[in-house]
Amino acid sequence: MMFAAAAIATLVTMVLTVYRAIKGPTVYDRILAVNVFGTLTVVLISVHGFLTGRPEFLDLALVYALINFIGTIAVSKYVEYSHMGRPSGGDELGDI
Amino acid sequence: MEFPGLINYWIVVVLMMTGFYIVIAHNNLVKKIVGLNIFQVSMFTFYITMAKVKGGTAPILAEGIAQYSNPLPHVLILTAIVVGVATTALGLALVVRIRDAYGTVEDDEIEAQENDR
Amino acid sequence: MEMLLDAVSWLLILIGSAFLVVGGIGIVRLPDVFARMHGAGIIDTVGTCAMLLGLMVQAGFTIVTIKLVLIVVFILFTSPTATHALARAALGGGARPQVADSPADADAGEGDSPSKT
Amino acid sequence: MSLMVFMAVIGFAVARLRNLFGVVMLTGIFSLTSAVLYVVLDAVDVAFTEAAVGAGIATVLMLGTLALTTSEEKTVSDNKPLLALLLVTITGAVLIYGTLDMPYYGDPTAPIHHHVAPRYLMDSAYETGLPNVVTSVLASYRGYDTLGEVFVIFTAAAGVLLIIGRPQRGRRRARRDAQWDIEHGIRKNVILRVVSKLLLPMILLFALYVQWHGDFGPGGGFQAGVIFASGFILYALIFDVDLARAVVAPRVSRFFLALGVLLYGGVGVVGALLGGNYLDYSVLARVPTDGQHLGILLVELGVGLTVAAAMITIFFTFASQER
Repeated sequence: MMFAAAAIATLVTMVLTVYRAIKGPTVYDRILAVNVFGTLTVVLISVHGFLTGRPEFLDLALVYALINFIGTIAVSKYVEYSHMGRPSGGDELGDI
Repeated sequence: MEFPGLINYWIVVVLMMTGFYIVIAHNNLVKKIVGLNIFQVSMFTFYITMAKVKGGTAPILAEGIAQYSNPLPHVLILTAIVVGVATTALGLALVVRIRDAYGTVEDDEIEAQENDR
Repeated sequence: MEMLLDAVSWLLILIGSAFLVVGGIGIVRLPDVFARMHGAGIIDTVGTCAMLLGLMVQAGFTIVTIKLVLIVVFILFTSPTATHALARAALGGGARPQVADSPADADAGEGDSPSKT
Repeated sequence: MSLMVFMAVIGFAVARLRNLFGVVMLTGIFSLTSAVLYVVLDAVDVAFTEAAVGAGIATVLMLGTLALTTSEEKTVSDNKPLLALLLVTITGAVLIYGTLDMPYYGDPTAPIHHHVAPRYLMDSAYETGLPNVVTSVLASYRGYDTLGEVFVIFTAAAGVLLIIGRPQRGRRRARRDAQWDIEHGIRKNVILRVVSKLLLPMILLFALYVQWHGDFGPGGGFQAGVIFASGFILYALIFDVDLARAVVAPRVSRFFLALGVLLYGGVGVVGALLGGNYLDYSVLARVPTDGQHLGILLVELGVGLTVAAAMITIFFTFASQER
């Protein structure tokens, strides 16, 4: 019951985040949304473990806690320094 | 949860259609690879939904659990995911190479250049 | 004792859920990236931590709790860092924080203001 | 609940028709969602793999390609979409017609659950002595399959090397860029540097944990390899690709790439020499269960080595491209 409530709250937040990821408007909003979505995934996986009564699969959530970071860093780096070594017209950040 | 029992397959089909559509209708090669990825994920989901048994849990044996989901599709898909990313990398490498050779990654522009020769 | 633990974890999970949803609304409703980061911050810190703390109370002293602690620690390390990197990228990429009265303030605060505290 | 996640998946899938950068971001979310979905559907190991792959490597590779090509898609051309739409709709309709004969979701009497799966579930505990059925099926019962997959990964890495891995031109420019990077780039960012230094050993340690714990919980060679490679990718991202290449020389990663496959095949050969079938580990030790343990451990190590080396090789090849 308690876990179900938690899962539903997480899902609702996920939906909100996804709305932001799809809507944009800038590329940074999307990165932010993906980052938050990763955190929410961690929460949801943990909660689901308790919900089904087998909470020993938290390794998965641990992976996300560690690895999700890499994606965000990569994106930020790419966006921030993509003008480097790009011959022409590279300065636009590639988002409408 | 008590939905018509086939809806998961339909969703997989819709997902697959999306991927397929992207592969055919878009000219950008990177986008095509993304489409292939979606297609691939839809297949993965298909296998995994087939493996699910109602009332079962993850196939890691433990005391006092009688019903497990089917482990075989899990094995197949587990390896397929890693292989998938490797082949995606190969495809992306090809795209990069094509960009070097033609200066564009748009399918129709490449075709136009080919025809000009 | 059992009752007390249950009540505590209920409370924590409810707090966590509330903050998650509030953060989500913030992400949707706030006007620009920098403002939205506040919503993300709420989700990443208070929401997640309260939620996982509630789970910890449920789990008791087992390996599960240790893993949950690790998860909390990692999230507390990574997500502010990621947000920081993102804020830098956004500033470098030309996005400017929306400021209520004068746009000059925005220029003055450029550079290191998001990185410190 | 699974349905809701499903719905979300479609949501993005439709919303995918966008600019390439947004597409990559959405792919990230897509992969996160599918991982949750796999957890809900009890496929913990699969979700683990998806987590390791989708969150880090896939995104990074896509971005690498975008950086090397273009991040803007040209507008879709004129009359093609209609035709494509028609084709896709027909295919979808046919497939949906096909699903009408499928067993219902979660039906325990579905044929798939009655062929070999019961044997794996019932007997693997006695035959291999491992609680994680997925691992024992992966490494022991269906060892040939996995060997094939490892070969595919090996080949893919080799292919990437062949296609874009030639010695780069314009070294001087690369060095100048590196200089620029040191002065202005991401390396100046103290926060990032400190945090990733803290995180890096954790990631590598965790990868090793996943590798050796894979027999008992979710995890195994594939996941561990990807996580291990992610650690190096993080290093290369924060510091410098050249620096990272100095840590793991291309020669080294290529060596391990081959070594993993060799180890896998070698275990099979040793088994064959000791009188068993190829990839039958029961003969490796006096007690068959111990032999299985040893064999699975070695095979998983081989898989882990190959996957890690392949991912590192692929990433470095992409990252050190000149354009």
